[in-house]
Amino acid sequence: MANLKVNICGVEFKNPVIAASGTFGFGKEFNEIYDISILGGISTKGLTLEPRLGNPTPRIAEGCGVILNAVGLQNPGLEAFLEEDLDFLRSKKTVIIANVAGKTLDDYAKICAQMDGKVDMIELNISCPNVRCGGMAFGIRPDSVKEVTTIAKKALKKTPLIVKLSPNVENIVTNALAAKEGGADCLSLINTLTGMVIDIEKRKPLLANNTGGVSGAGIKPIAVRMVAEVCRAVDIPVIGMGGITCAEDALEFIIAGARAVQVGTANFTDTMSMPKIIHDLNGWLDAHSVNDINSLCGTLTLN
Amino acid sequence: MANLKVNICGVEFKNPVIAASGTFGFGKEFNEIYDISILGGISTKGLTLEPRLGNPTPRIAEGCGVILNAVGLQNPGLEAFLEEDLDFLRSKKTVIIANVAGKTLDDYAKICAQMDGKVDMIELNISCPNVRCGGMAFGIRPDSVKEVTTIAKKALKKTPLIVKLSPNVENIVTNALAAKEGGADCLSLINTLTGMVIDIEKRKPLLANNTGGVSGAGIKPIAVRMVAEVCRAVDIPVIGMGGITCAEDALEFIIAGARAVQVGTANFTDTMSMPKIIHDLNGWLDAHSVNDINSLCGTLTLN
Amino acid sequence: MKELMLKVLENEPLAENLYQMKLLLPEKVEGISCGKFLNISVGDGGHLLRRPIAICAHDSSSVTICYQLKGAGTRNLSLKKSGDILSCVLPLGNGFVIEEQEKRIALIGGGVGIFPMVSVLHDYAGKDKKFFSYIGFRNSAAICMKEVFSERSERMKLVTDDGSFGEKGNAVSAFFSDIEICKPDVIFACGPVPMLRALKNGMLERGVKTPCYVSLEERMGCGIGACLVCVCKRSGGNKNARVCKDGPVFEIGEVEI
Amino acid sequence: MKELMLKVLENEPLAENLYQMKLLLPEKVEGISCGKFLNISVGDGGHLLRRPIAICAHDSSSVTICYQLKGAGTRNLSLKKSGDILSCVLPLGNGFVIEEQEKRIALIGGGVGIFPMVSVLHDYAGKDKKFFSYIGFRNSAAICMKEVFSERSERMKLVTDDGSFGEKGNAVSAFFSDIEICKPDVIFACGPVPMLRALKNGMLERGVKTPCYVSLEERMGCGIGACLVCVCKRSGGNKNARVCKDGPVFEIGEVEI
Ligand SMILES: Cc1cc2nc3c(=O)[nH]c(=O)nc-3n(C[C@H](O)[C@H](O)[C@H](O)COP(=O)(O)OP(=O)(O)OC[C@H]3O[C@@H](n4cnc5c(N)ncnc54)[C@H](O)[C@@H]3O)c2cc1C
Ligand SMILES: Cc1cc2nc3c(=O)[nH]c(=O)nc-3n(C[C@H](O)[C@H](O)[C@H](O)COP(=O)(O)OP(=O)(O)OC[C@H]3O[C@@H](n4cnc5c(N)ncnc54)[C@H](O)[C@@H]3O)c2cc1C
Ligand SMILES: Cc1cc2nc3c(=O)[nH]c(=O)nc-3n(C[C@H](O)[C@H](O)[C@H](O)COP(=O)(O)O)c2cc1C
Ligand SMILES: Cc1cc2nc3c(=O)[nH]c(=O)nc-3n(C[C@H](O)[C@H](O)[C@H](O)COP(=O)(O)O)c2cc1C
Ligand code: FES
Ligand code: FES
Repeated sequence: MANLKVNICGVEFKNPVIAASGTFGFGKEFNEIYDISILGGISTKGLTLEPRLGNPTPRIAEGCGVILNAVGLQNPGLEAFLEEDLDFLRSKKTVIIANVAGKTLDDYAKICAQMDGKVDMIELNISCPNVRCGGMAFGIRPDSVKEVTTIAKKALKKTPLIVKLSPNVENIVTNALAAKEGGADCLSLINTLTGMVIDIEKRKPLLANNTGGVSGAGIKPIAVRMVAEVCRAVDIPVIGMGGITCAEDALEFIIAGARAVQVGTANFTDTMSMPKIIHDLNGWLDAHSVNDINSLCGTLTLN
Repeated sequence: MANLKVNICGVEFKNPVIAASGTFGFGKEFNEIYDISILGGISTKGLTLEPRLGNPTPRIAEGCGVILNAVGLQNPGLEAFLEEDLDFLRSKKTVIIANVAGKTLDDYAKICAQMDGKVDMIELNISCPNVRCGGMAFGIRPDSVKEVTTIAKKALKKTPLIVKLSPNVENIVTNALAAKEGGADCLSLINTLTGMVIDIEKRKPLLANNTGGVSGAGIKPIAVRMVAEVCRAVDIPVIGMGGITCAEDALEFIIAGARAVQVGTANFTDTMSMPKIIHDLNGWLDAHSVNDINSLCGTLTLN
Repeated sequence: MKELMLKVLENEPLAENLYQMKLLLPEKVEGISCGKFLNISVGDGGHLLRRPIAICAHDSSSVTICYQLKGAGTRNLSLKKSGDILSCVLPLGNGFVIEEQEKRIALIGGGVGIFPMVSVLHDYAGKDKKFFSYIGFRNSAAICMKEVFSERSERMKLVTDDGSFGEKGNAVSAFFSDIEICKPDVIFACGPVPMLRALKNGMLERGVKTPCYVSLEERMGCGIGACLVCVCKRSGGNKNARVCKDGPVFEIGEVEI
Repeated sequence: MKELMLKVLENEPLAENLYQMKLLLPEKVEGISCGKFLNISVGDGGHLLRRPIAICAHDSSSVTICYQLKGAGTRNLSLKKSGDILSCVLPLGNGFVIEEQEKRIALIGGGVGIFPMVSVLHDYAGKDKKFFSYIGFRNSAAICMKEVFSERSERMKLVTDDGSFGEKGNAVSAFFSDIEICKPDVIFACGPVPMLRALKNGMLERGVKTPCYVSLEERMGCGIGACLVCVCKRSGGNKNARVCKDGPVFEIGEVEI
């Protein structure tokens, strides 16, 4: 039994395996399949101040080794989350990360202020269209990454701030540095890549939203590359994700420098994937006589 | 038998299926498997002024639904190509696109000047590190995209110029417009995304080059999205590629607005994939009573 | 609900482009009943999403499904041989329930929508219920399960879109033209959206107030209610329902169709 | 070379982590011979690259390969049952050729490198050649094909890395300690790079001038010579050779190892 515990910004995780935002709801449904208290943590579905209905359906499509989603931030809103879902999550004694989003800087400030101290960490989803920037996401240009991070950080007195980076950029390191300058305590990456699937019979995009976010096993090499780049450039902790399916995938991210990982799409392919990853991480560490998973973090050397 | 002929910048293609640069050499080897004269065209392995040995091995790795390559422009050089390979290609009566690359603007000018009039089209690979820009590829920033295009175009009196766009950018439309302003007659996209696979036993990147270019079926939704975006923004012809495996995939790109497509990685998975795609395109058009493939081009309507 | 490895016992063509697959349950699984579904991994590394398929029949040790060849996933399923193993999540969804006082049940099924209806017939066999079945197929080549319906129903009407077998028409029109004979206490329906819409509109027009439950389809992510991918709109429009968890069976007035 | 759909005739465990698969050729295929390889699709939508595997034996209607379980691709292959169909490109590469005047042939094989040596034994059976085989395995559990070597060789030395069977040692040291008895006209070798390097250095040190051919491995893209993925350096360093097309068999002095 190797040590799987990791500590990020003073928050202790049982193990480095965290459910990725949007694929795990608020944990209730997966808890009908296995006891979710075994997880390192859970990042909630993206929360906004007000309830949202999200996009029209179809909201999901498939490629080879990837999926596309355009759920569009359907969520019950901050208040309903605090009243109806938080207690259940708390009872599970796993790290609770509230994934939050907004349309305006003010939205981000407000939701952070209201969340402060109520969850273990806040994860800023900055891939949403920024109304002020003509619909371009907050997470694309370094200046707006820094701005939204600064605003969020100011609103948080107690809860550490994770900024989740978008991969649809020229240079993710620039944005990582911008988030750090804005006061991010931690970074998580990658969010989804933008893609489209066309229904050739209808000559229309298959997703009602036209485009969707590409995730799943196929994006892993892109995600690993970005995590490795960011980990070499910043000294704040990084949570890695993108296409993780098995313990070996998780180890690629950890070796690249991630303190912990999130698992998203794999929860669909295999509802038991996170328990298996935790189990197999343990097995791998034992088989390789590694006592502590933290000792692998950032051990990547380049050729 | 529907019409599969397409005309791009005055060059007539038997059909819109072109072998993608770097996956098909100069055609000789695939011609041992099938008669390559059935192809719409062939984009050669990237050519440089001088011969190049490329990167150390391993040069290839695999992900789910994708591959990564880091061949690094191994090629016999312009002269050897003209002397040893061009005649064979010419004898095949398929459109010959010379994919060319360089380290400096001057390289691009020279190779274009020497190629002018000798092949049917020139495809500018601008994903190579630009020595003047501190190693960042020519194809990343709009200003350098425009600059290298202008230089190449100036050197070409007879042969139409295709500029091949990199997907590792914030906004591919900006670069498409920059290439057009620089004088591109046609655009092709997408080149590979940058990725990394880590060998967790060795704690090193698996590719000797550390990073590699991600291609194959898994990137198709990203490629289709970018092609659709570019086709809506520019009025010069576009050649689409990225993950095409079957006729239906090719049709997604054509409906999105591409006049023709290139097929790369699928040649590895299935050496017969291009003949099959051509055959099945025909079958699909007939089954759908479409007389001319050109009538499908750009018929995408958004939801 | 559970994720289990099920062994293929049989996988045979049933009609044109249609297969029937019987799967062995390796252990007792609670809660399997009519109208619920399985979420099946097609067992190909390139397909990350499971395929939702209705339960057509079940006993204590097996589940039977019937599926139409549509795309790559169902084609993959059709290649499975007996002995092959498929990862399935089951049972999912709420299913059809007949209340004690409901004695006369109208079953309306179109295309692959007939299979959940078959599961109702199986589950309530010998339970003092009278079934009136209205089933529609594209054409004669698509017809299947005819015997199950005719044997277990008080009355059955089989129609085809092109009239190549039985009357020309669809299951809904067959039902409405028979409604005075059928006089249902409850209506169950499954089929393409236009069919369900015709049912809803027809009931409104005719002022039919009989409780009516329909089974919906949506593309799914998780299949268990966590990802909010598979929603439909609750009537009124201010709330969504999840087809995989709150459905797939909804009271026809409860959701927008 | 051709891309063909080959039917699996047999696929059985051969030793620890090692399988033997016999594939049916649907038609006559020209040019199959020892030292060449197949490029096999592992038949899983997620794996885009084929796996190169040496020809171990062949006749007019079948090809036999032996493969070690290494990663997901070979694991997938090991799950194939007889009757399954695999897409293969074959025959690929140049192969081993024994010249008329070469009568005494040393075969040096380590690990899965023994299989191309087996194919040499098969191809030149009854052809007035004398084989001297030096084969090395990790340990006793990995041993296979021992009988083929002992029956068809003038002399065989089997060694293991850990001494759990036969002498402790590697195939190259076994060869050098036997070289005065063997006195080869030509040497064929296949195995891990360190083994081939030891062979090259040992020959240089000992001044052995016997023609020596080695079979190399490289990760491949196309497998047919078009993509320049699988190169090794020609000695001198100013040119590359393609393992899939110019090789996999090279004269030992011709390439950097
Ligand atoms: C609750 C439920 C029960 C179903 N029961 C049956 C049944 O008993 N028999 C049957 O033949 N079909 C049934 N379907 C439809 C079946 O799920 C699809 O036909 C199947 O997923 C198509 O997969 P494919 O890979 O062949 O097609 P593709 O079009 O290649 O599938 C691509 C993606 O779209 C999804 N998809 C495509 N069509 C549908 C659809 N109509 N509904 C939901 N997702 C879809 C697939 O699951 C997959 O994720 C049911 C659907 C639902 C939601
Ligand atoms: C010409 C040639 C002949 C070979 N003959 C045999 C044989 O007879 N028996 C046998 O057991 N093995 C043989 N190999 C090695 C065999 O190709 C690899 O073990 C196999 O590809 C591993 O695939 P995998 O999916 O299990 O492993 P993974 O490591 O998951 O494979 C990932 C990728 O790397 C490639 N790869 C991994 N290891 C090697 C390797 N050693 N050589 C080339 N590519 C590799 C795979 O083909 C695949 O593209 C041969 C290799 C070559 C080049
Ligand atoms: C259905 C779905 C919904 C998602 N919703 C959110 C979200 O609300 N907020 C967010 O930050 N990321 C969201 N994501 C992105 C994931 O958290 C994750 O960054 C991405 O899917 C890559 O990881 P994966 O490949 O393991 O899925 C969503 C992903 C999926 C598939
Ligand atoms: C092995 C390999 C070598 C490549 N070499 C080149 C090259 O020399 N020049 C170039 O412009 N693109 C090169 N590419 C990129 C392809 O031409 C194509 O843009 C990319 O692979 C996406 O298409 P695909 O998914 O069909 O492979 C190469 C791709 C591969 C896989
Ligand atoms: S598919 Fe995830 S909520 Fe229904
Ligand atoms: S694998 Fe393509 S040249 Fe050898």
